[in-house]
Amino acid sequence: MSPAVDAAEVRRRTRELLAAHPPATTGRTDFLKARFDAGLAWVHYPQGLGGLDAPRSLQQAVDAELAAADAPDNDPRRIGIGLGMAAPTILGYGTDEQKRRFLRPLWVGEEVWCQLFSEPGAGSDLAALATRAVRDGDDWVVDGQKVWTSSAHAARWAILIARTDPDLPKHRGISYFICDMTDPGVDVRPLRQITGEAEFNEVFLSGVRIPDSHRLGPVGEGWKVAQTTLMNERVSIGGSRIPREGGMIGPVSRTWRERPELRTHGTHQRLLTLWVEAEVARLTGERLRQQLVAGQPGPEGSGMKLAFARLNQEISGLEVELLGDEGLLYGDWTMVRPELVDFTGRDAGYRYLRSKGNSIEGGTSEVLLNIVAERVLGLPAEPRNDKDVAWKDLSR
Amino acid sequence: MSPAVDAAEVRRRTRELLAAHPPATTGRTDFLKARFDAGLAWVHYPQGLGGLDAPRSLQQAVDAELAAADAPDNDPRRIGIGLGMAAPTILGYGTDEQKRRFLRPLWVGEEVWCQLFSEPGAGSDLAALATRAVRDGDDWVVDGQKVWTSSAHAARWAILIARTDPDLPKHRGISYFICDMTDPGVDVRPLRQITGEAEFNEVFLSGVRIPDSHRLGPVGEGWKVAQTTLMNERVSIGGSRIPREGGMIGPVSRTWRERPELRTHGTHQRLLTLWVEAEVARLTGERLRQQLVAGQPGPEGSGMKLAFARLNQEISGLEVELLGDEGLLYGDWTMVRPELVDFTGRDAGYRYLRSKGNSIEGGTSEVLLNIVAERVLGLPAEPRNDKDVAWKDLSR
Amino acid sequence: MTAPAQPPATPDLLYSQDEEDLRSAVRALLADRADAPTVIVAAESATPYDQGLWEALATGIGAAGLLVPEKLGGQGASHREAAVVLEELGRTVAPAPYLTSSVVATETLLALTGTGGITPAGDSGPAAALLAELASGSRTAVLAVPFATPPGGAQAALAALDGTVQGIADAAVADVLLVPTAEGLYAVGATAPGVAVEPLVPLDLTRPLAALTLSGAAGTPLAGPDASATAVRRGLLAGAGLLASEQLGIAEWCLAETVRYTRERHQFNRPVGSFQALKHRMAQLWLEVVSARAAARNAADALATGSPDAPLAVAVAQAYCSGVAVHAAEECVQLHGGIGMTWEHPAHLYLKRAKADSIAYGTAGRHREAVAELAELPAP
Amino acid sequence: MTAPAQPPATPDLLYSQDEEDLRSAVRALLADRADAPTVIVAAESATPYDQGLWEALATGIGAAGLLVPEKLGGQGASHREAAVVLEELGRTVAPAPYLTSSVVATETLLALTGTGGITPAGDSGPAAALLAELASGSRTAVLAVPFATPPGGAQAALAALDGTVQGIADAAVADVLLVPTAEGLYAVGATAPGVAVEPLVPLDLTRPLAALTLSGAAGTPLAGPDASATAVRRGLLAGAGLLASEQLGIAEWCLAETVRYTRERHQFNRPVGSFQALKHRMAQLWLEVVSARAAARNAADALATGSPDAPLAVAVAQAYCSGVAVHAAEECVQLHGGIGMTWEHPAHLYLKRAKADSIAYGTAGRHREAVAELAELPAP
Repeated sequence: MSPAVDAAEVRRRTRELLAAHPPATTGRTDFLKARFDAGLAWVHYPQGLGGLDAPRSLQQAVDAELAAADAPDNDPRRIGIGLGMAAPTILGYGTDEQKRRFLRPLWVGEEVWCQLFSEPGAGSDLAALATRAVRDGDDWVVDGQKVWTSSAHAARWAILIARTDPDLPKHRGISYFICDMTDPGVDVRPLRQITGEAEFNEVFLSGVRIPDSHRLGPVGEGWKVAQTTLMNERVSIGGSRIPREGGMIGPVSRTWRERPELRTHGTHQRLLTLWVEAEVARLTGERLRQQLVAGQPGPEGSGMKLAFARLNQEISGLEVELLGDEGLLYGDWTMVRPELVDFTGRDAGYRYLRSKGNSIEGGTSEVLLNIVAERVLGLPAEPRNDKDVAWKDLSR
Repeated sequence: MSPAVDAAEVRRRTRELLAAHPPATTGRTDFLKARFDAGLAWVHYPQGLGGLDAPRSLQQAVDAELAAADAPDNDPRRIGIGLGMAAPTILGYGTDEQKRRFLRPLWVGEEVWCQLFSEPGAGSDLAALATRAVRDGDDWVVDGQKVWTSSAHAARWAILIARTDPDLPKHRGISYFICDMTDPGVDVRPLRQITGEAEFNEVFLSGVRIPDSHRLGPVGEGWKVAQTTLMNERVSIGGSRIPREGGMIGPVSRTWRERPELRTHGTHQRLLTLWVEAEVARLTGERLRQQLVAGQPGPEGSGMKLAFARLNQEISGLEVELLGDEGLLYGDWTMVRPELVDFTGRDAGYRYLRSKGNSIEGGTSEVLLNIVAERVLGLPAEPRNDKDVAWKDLSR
Repeated sequence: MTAPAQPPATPDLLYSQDEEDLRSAVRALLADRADAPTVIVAAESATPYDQGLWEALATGIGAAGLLVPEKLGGQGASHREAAVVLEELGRTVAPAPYLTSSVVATETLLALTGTGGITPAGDSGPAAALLAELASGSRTAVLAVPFATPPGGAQAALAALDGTVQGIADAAVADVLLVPTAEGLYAVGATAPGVAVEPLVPLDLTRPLAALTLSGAAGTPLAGPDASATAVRRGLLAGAGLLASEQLGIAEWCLAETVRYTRERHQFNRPVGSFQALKHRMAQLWLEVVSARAAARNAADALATGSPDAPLAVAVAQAYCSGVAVHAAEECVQLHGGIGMTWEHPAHLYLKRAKADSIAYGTAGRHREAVAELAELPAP
Repeated sequence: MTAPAQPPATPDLLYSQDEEDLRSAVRALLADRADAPTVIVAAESATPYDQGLWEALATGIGAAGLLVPEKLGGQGASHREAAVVLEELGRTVAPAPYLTSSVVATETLLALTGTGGITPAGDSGPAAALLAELASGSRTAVLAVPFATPPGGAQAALAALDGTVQGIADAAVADVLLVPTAEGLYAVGATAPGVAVEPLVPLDLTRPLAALTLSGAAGTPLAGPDASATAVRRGLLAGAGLLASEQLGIAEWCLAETVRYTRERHQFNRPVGSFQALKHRMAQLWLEVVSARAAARNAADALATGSPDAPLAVAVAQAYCSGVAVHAAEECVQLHGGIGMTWEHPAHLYLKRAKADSIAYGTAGRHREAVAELAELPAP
């Protein structure tokens, strides 16, 4: 047991790190590695794995000191899947060896991660996935097709769920693996979207060999392990704070103010309604944040994604219409693979098209409404016939 | 077989009727009886039962001749359930004796009919009804509770469905009866609604005796018989023609024109949207009517009730808001039992409250959407667990 | 005109422990004295108000004086606490002149005292004296303007203490009428000579309306024309802002009752609440209720802290919460099926209250017009 | 101002046997030459238009001349038949300059012939000559106004044959541009000196837009300023009215495809189309499509019969059908889940077409403004 770490202590350690490795004269990666080794990467992680076993809330003090000293960060947007999904799962289910091997290069950004969960036939019903992993000596041999994989072409590793026993009901025959994206059986192909961009990929897996030592959690318990991954995804979507007019309502409000010639009473009424709804959604998110800070997490998080998906779609739809002749144009259809995606970036047409994905990606709005109805309101589940049937006998 | 009857022939017979029984000097009921006996009540009914076995379309010629001669009609709004629901069912399933006994006084209006179908526990799931009919010698003894019965206090007879075998699945243990509303076991109580009025009744049945000769159709086939009744109800709802601004949009449009001081841009935009939707609904109804006339009935009828329910509710809601201070007032909450109901009658507050029933009565909008989805679009039914279970074992 | 004003400070959108304690006390009282059958029967009676309930709420719990500083005889609390009382009153649609007397009339008078900083008369004039009576719950007062008046729309309807004002909420039970005229604001006793209060037939049976007719009536002058206009505007702004909390309460009850009913009601051998289309509608309603809570709390907090953001916070809350309460009540009726259309079921009381509230202190449309101005999104 | 004008006669809202035959011919042609993969690939190519398809449609089937009387070289049919062609083009989002050339440009020219009754030039002037070429399908023309222009909003953008007009639909494939100027209407050859047609990047890949720049170009005068304005207005009214049929076709395809997909797609061991929330949404969409058909047929019939009700019928159809097509396309994408977001699935083509169509010839909001005037429901 380490002595209790408080804010003063983390500040002291941060200053110690800065003194030993002055950012101005230390290489970026070297600094990040030193930060990790000093336990200041994520202070709530265990000692030796980038943390100090300290309360999560102390991270703010570290980040503030480092920002003030102009220290480099690990570019969290570029390695979001590693930080937000792979790391908590490795921490929760990994062996000591796995934690030591993977967490440091993940956090430093030397190794990018991607996620191989969704399949063409398993979207909302993720547990119905068909990618097979068959045991062969000390390895598993994986065959199947995954889809909606962002960063797949840049990734060194993937978190992967695959079916290891088709004779069991669907939730019980899944195992969870760490997949080497450099394996010759991995074929990554860009998946072009309605925006013209290829933000995601399809990943074809043919005879990919994964050593059993890269399995996370017990055989057949992959679904339970994946819940940890997905819960962390939800949290990261719901928690961020936005200023007034911070989201999709910003560009259209600016257009309204700057372009009086576009205004009509019809668009005015719609803009005002949406402005009010966006402001209320902002306040709802702020209230959720205050609840979290006060240690009273509410179920509102499930609703925020629903609200923002609908608002993004309606607001951008209005914006295209408001622009009239200009709304009929589009910036560029050239297929590119963007490094980062900004929903409010580019032009109104892009915002309109891209926002259509907001109600599909990361859980469709239909599934989220089911979750709210059952888990928050306590409404009864629908009769189901897929829970006790062997996976191989399900209709598809 | 009678010789083919054509338009000229029915006109001739109508003029014959008018000559023999001049409306100016003939009592109303006497004239109606004579019209029935001349086969001019409903020409598509059989001879001897008020008709001529003629095509339904010839009725128009009769009605036009009679209207031109200022002949009395049978006040169809007052006896709508008899004409629209009881009569087609008696015609379809009644014995010769039943047809002879009931159809003439029904059509003439000497005997008013009501309908005893819905129950507190069986609304959308009408087939789950719990009112029992137990055989006792030549009679059936009926106990139970019915609800949403209009005209019950004025009715001489009722069409009634009741459970005759609780051990069969719900659709198979129902029989259909003609119930004497003067039976001492029948207790009619007004059911007050949110408008303050009591348009409908609750009917309590305690040991009501019905002779087996008043059963319509075979024992256990009451559900099938009831389909005839209900199909005729649906048709009567969907078929009527309305002029531009003929429905709920009329009063609010007039208010808009006459009261400029109430206008705002917000209410203007909503009014225009609803006016367009009302006009399109009118055209949709007109198109349906043209299809029926052309002998190509479309499935649009199922949709018209949905459309009008929603429009009536939204339009009257806008109207109350538009009126502002006046919208906060209500005409009169006194409980009355209205003879006839006019959805667009009385004040805006009444229209707002009464229209809430439009999406519940005669099939909820939820059930109608299911019907459209399955019967029109061919979408698959939900998994069901109530079709092969004995009625007594269903949850309630 | 390129960026909107950001709120000056982060509002506190949670409920404090004191606020939760106050809620418990009010809820227990209302459960005891204003259950649904009681309210339904009272609604049609000649006296919908329960005097005992009012005394327990206003005086016993001290809710009438929440907005009033202690030195003026009140509880020295704020709009945040009054909003909690209104949530609970909304949940029961209990008839009580709380919004009208303890919020609108009280806030109007507060604007005329030293606290309000408008008149030099300070804490010892007639406004302060009346305020103390309102705060104690011993008397009630209502502002004599039509209930539909938005905060920005209060032109003095009368030139002097002579003429008729239509549609005043709770006027029938008020001891005092605060009458804005072109000459200023007057306090007029309800039973004084030349004062006639004529009940009207309201859409919302749980909040009676009346017309006030003055002919040769005398009143106590409280403020001149300018101070009167400012005070009335402040009273209506507080009323509109806290009405959002009443609307939240209405919506909460409607959702909770609909969830309860659809879980219990079986059709087709299933609880009707297990049908997905209904589940999705209730989930969407839940999201609206959650959002309405944030909007209503924001308005109450802005009023409580005297934030310059208060007019926008109130306009946003009213523009949003009006529709949520109506939507919740309409879904409550629809998803109850036939039973929701009957007089004996309380759903209709909530529908009528929600619909009337959507007009009270300005429709959502009027408040969106205020948003247009305050957020610099001008009309064409 | 107490009652609205009733339509002068009952419109024929059905399809005749001839119209159904025409539909079958067009549908067979499009199934053959404009299936989804073909359209997707063509959309991004330099030449989205298939010349062979156009010849088969315009000349082979004779669709280009439907609006043109036989004596002027056309089929002597009407807007009712052209509407059927547009329904089918909407169902396939096939790129073809039918709406722009065979409806809008053609109707504009018709207004200048004896049939249109505007100019005394009658049936032998340059307008009639061009009309015959358009009717035969041998040439195409487009009206050089921005695609978003509503029927009532066409101010001549140019003072004379000099300057730039943005956002002209199908200009890149037109042989002739009909250019309204303050001096009147001119026919300008697309390849004439001083004429530059610059392609733009359109939201809707299946209907290219271009900017026209004239500098010292020459054109054939067709009409003076007044006749030009009337003819342009008539051309745009026909365009807006028949666009409703294209929107109906879009919505029909989106609904049918969504029903098909959700019947086949299984999740949770059930077809996803068996989930009630989805069923209700598709049923509601069906009701919108059925209603859009009535509105679109009414507009086409009013244009065909020259009814005085035509401006209102067109405004109602556009105010309604624009939203239906967008709603149907949006639901199509959503209910397809991820696959609906991909470039390889055709849903996006319908979404883009529907969204662009909702702006073309005036937004629904602009058409509601027309309804306000025509139905005597004035703004505040």
